[in-house]
Amino acid sequence: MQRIGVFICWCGSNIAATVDVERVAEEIKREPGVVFSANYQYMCSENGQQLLKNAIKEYRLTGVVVGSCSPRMHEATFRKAAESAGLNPYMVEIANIREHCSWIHKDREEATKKALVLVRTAIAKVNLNAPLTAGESPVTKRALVIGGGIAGIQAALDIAEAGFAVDIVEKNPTIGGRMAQLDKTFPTLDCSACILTPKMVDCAQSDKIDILTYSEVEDVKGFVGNFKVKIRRKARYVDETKCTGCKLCMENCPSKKGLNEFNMNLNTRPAIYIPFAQAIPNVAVIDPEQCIKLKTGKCGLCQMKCTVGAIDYTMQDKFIERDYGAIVVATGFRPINIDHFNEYGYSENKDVITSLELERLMNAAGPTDGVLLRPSDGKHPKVITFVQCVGSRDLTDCGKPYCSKICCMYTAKHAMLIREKYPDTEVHVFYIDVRCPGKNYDEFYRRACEQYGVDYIKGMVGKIYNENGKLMVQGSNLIENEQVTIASDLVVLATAIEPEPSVRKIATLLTASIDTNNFLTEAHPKLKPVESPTAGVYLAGVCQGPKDIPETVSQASACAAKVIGLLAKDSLKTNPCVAQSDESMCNGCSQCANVCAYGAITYVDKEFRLGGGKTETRRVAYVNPAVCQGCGACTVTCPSGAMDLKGFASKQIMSEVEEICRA
Amino acid sequence: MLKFKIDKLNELFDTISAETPLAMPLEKAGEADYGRYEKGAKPALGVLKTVKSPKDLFFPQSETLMKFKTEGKNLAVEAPDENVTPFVLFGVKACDYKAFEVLDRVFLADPVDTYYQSKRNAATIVTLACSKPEESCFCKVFGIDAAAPLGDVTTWMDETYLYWQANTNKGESLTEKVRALAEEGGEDAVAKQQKATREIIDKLPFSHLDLSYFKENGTKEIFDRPEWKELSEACLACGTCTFVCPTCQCFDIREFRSAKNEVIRYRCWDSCMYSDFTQMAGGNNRTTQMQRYRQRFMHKLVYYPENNGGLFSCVGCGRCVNKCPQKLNIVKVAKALGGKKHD
Amino acid sequence: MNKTEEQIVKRAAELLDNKEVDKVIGWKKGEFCFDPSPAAFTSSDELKDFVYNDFCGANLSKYLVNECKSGGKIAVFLKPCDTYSFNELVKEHRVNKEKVKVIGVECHGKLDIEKIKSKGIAAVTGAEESGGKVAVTSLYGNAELDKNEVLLDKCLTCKGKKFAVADEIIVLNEMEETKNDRFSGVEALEKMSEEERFAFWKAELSKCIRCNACRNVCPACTCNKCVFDNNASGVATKAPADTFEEQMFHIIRAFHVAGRCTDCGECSRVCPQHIPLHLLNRKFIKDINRLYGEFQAGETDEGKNPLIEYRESDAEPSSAVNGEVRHA
Amino acid sequence: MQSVTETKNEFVPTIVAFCCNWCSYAGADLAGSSRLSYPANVKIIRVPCSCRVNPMFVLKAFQQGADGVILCGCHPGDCHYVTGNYYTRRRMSLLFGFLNYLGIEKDRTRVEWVSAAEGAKFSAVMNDFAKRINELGENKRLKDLRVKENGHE
Repeated sequence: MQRIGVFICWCGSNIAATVDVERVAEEIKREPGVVFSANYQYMCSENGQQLLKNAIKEYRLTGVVVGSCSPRMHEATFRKAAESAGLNPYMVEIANIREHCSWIHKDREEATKKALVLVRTAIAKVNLNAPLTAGESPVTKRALVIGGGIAGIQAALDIAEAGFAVDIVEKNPTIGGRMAQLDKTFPTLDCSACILTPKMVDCAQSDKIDILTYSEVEDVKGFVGNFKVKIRRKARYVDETKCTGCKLCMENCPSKKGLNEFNMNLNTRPAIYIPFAQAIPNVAVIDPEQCIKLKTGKCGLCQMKCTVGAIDYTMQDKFIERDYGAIVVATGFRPINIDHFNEYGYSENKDVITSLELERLMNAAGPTDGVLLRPSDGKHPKVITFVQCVGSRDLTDCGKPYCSKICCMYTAKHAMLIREKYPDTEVHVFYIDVRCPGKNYDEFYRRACEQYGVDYIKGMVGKIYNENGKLMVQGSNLIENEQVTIASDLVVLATAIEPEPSVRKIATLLTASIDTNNFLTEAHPKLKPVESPTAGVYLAGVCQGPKDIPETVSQASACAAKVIGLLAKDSLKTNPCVAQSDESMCNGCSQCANVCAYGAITYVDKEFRLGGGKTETRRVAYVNPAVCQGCGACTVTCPSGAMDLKGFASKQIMSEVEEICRA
Repeated sequence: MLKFKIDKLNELFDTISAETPLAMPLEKAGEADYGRYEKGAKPALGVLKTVKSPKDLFFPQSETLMKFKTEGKNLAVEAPDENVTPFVLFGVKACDYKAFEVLDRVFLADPVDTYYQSKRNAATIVTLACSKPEESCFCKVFGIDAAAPLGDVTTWMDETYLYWQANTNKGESLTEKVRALAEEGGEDAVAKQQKATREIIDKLPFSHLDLSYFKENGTKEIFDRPEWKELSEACLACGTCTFVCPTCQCFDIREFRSAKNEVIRYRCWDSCMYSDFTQMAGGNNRTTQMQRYRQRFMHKLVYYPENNGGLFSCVGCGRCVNKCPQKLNIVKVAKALGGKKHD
Repeated sequence: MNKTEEQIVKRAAELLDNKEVDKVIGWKKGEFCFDPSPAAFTSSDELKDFVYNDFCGANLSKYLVNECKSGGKIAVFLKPCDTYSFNELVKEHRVNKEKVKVIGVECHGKLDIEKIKSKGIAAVTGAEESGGKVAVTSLYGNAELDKNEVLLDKCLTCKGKKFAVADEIIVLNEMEETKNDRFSGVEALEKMSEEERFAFWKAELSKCIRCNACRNVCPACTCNKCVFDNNASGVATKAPADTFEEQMFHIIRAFHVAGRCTDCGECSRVCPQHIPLHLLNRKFIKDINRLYGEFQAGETDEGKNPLIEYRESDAEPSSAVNGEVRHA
Repeated sequence: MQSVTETKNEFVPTIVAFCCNWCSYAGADLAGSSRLSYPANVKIIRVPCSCRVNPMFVLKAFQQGADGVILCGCHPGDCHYVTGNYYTRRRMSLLFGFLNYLGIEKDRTRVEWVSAAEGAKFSAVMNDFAKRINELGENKRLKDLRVKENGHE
């Protein structure tokens, strides 16, 4: 029988206010197997941990139950403390008497009784615990960054800086991402390209960074320290190693109708193109949808013009497989589709544009060479109206329930820049709230209002319609308590942003959890904000939640620090709570291998001794403990019960069930 | 001799059960088994063989032996009440009645199994003679007269009457309680039925099975016969034969936690066909189904008679013959081993 | 001796004499015509006891699990429905198909001696089928019964006369397909109220004596050690000590064979209490068909069963339990 | 005697909730940290993934006197172990349908997907489930009668 010590934490008043911790500790003393029981204000404090360590030694405890907060919070803490006192860390079980008890029940008697049941249940489990030892697995000292925007670039640079190899996989033909499309950045108004392109160049020049553009992650196998990733290198039809970026091909391409994605489809580009001047790599790519040669077989002009013979129309997608120790997801965002927001008339009126489109219209490298001209007739707009929260903070099914966070600031930026460059322009902004927390952010917004005379109207826009060539923006002014209609030349919609949709597939491949808005979930919102719940997978940028450039860069660097910390290790401790097959009972039926998502189960022929000197060779399952993630799917598939999960064994769970039902 | 009109039987059962619990063959979901008679129950007296034998009444398939109660870290043992209310067991056939003798020699021998004894003492057994034996019956082989079973009371039944003959004091006192419902007479009808039954029994295919081989040969000779392998080949290792058998008496002791502070220790029928039968800490002395199969028949035909003055621990009820999923049975074993005499 | 039996014995003798196989698994005659037992034959001399008649209902495929452990090649006679079990055993690596020669044998539905006796005929000495009638002889007189009334339950809902696998077949008389709706029994229960269903199963399951015949005969139950026999499993039971234990045993057993049960009907055939156990397995089969598409276990000897597969669009448990139909 | 009748009248069901570690257990934690209450008779057992829940655990719970059993896991598609809850979904769809086929009230068992972010949903689900079990009353059909009434003080 185990010698069990029970420690009931007050958690200050968090537990003690509702649960009679002293009574719990006292009653638990009577449980068979319990040789020590105590209560303490903060078990997680140094003194609390010391109490636990001392008791383990003094009472020769073989099992420990801590009645405290969620095991997701401090299980590791108490396991570590136990280990330092010489007890196997897996002999510690947590009874969650805070989140699952004191915080949700008001009645002290009721909560105390429940706490007793929860502690007894943990005792029932720990009675059947067995010491577990973590195995070790090696770490591949290379990182993968998925997404080549500013988040990916920063993470890659930091990881490379520490001396580790890192690959950037970018689905577009160039790295740079959304930031490359921006004109100026708030709140300093420095030129986006000017601060981004040097980093892009650094990436290209680093001997530690391998940039795989026009590539996508196809498959991920393995686990922390040992990922095996299959990458699709999409056919570019241009040999990257040969192309010099001279653009002769672009000039000679007869197909010029392809929409220019980089310019938010505001103008067109040739079928063979380099997305923008500072693209990295500065290599052309053929759009197979537009290329006459690829579609009809007739043309081949670019191949004729190319002086280095880089064009290859027969190129096929290629697959490469690489090993990584860590993966950073930095897949970024896109503006949501607003075609279905009928009230804004985005699809009917060319002069109703999104903010990202405005960025391109104001950018010197954009379709209008930086002169603000409206798309419909190329005239300079005199009255510009901005509409905030288009699809953000929207509880209808049309939009997104969250705040996109960056719109207030970039709208202030746009308004300011327009007023500065074209002082004769009238600028109105319809807003719900203006949210500008952040260093120098509120100051920036106030400058827009106070110095630049931007007209901020608190109210929502109900309707935008075209009347005699003017865009009539009809909205309410909640401060004046009146309906207003502003005849505008250009309307800019601060469109909500959403995670780049390809993140869904990536999340599935990585087994990283994703929330209902497709943002990747962090392991803990406060304490592990850059880690995914899947070990070895880190999150940077908007794929995790809306954020601006400074935040993105901070998060990317934080990711890099985590990755560096991981890659600096030669080996990792593996989770010992893995499946194990009792070979004497295994039938070798293969059902378990069929449900294993990790390919952790293989079969071996094994000889068994029967009675009377006879032997029998049987096919039995073998679980690779380094590959098994411990989900337990196999244990239920196994009819004989040969497959069990260490740490969550069937008998342990059933004894918990019994204890709960019989309390 | 008394007789009860068939249409008065329910009245008879109601009268008995009003005073004493009454167990008898009842129909339940299409099958007949012994059960407690209650008003409205469906007696299955016409059924020749209940699926399980009435041994269930004295040696239930599962039975609480004691309870352990814990109070904090202390343990207390609680024995069950051994005072069993007197009850009447009705409708027992000759073979099943004979089986009680086989069981008594095991459970009532020193040390006495008090759980069994208390129930045995509490019972007044009313037997019912067979009138339509079937091909799987071979009670005659064991000297049993299916037309004249023993018991505290013996009964016979035909289309019109149930005939009633008390044999013991217990039987007499039961008779007194029901006499009001009865008429006198019936000797002739019973004699006529007995004659017919005995004639049929004589013609039954297994009635002349010769078991002398098992008496005339040494244990080792029988044990080592090569035929055991072939005989047991099709055995599924299920426990059907042992659980329907009126004389099988093996049990296992198990425990069940019935409350946070209470454990029930109970016994339940075990089967020598099961792979964990007589499992010991050091393993099992019988590792193959052949060995287990042999054990069952060696016990019935050799070991038990050796220890009980030649009494076979088989009463020829034929339940195993009917119920074995693969149609293996003691008759086939006896013929295969004691072979020549049947050719 | 019937023609088919003659042909089977002839083929078995050839295989043994030519040393093509070391062992033949078939049926051996008993004391009557209606009590043949499964048996192994290793020489053609032994084949004099071979029988193949209307009472050879037993599915022989499970015996191969043990037989395959020893060396040598085995020939086995399987009726059409038995061949599905064979495939399932091969799929789960319980039988090595390289070692086995499957000989499909014709079947026109097998008879149930207990049903014959339940017609009030005691002391049966013989029974012979011809032209849809069964002539029964007994010590109390003779009788003629309708074949359909005394067929084994499993034959009443025959899956069909197709051999899912066979290296060769012996079919002398064309096998007629039986028209039946094998889910009608399940449907009838589904139509009842919860209370009625509970009462039905309570009455049926309370007859259970835990003899394990259903489990031990089941070709899908081939575990080296069953959870119910394993004292370390936490659910081991040996007796129906409480009504719950009958429920537990049958629920878990049905769940363990769900997706693997070929509906061979052996469980119901061997139950000494005639509990309609096939109605348990068939509920799973019916629900699998309804929710995940038609599936016949043992149709082939490879592939995954529906419980080790999934579709992202699978029905939610709440709607599945409420009878949602969703598949393919 | 008085107290016995009183406890009988005031039926407090025993409810076992199996929660996967990554989503639903975290969802329960969030319900706790958000102070979203649900009845105290709901007791949670942490399992790594809903696919760890063996039908035997469910039956064990009923045997020992549970009145309702609920399984919670990550939303389909969001399983921490990629596919675990897809298997759970099939297994439990079939198992719970089967239990109902045996006459067990279908509302005694439930599967719910609760993410780590859905503390409010967790609390709502548990409140609703507890209410439904209260309405159904004591589990009498799938219970080991040897198991003593625990009094539910």
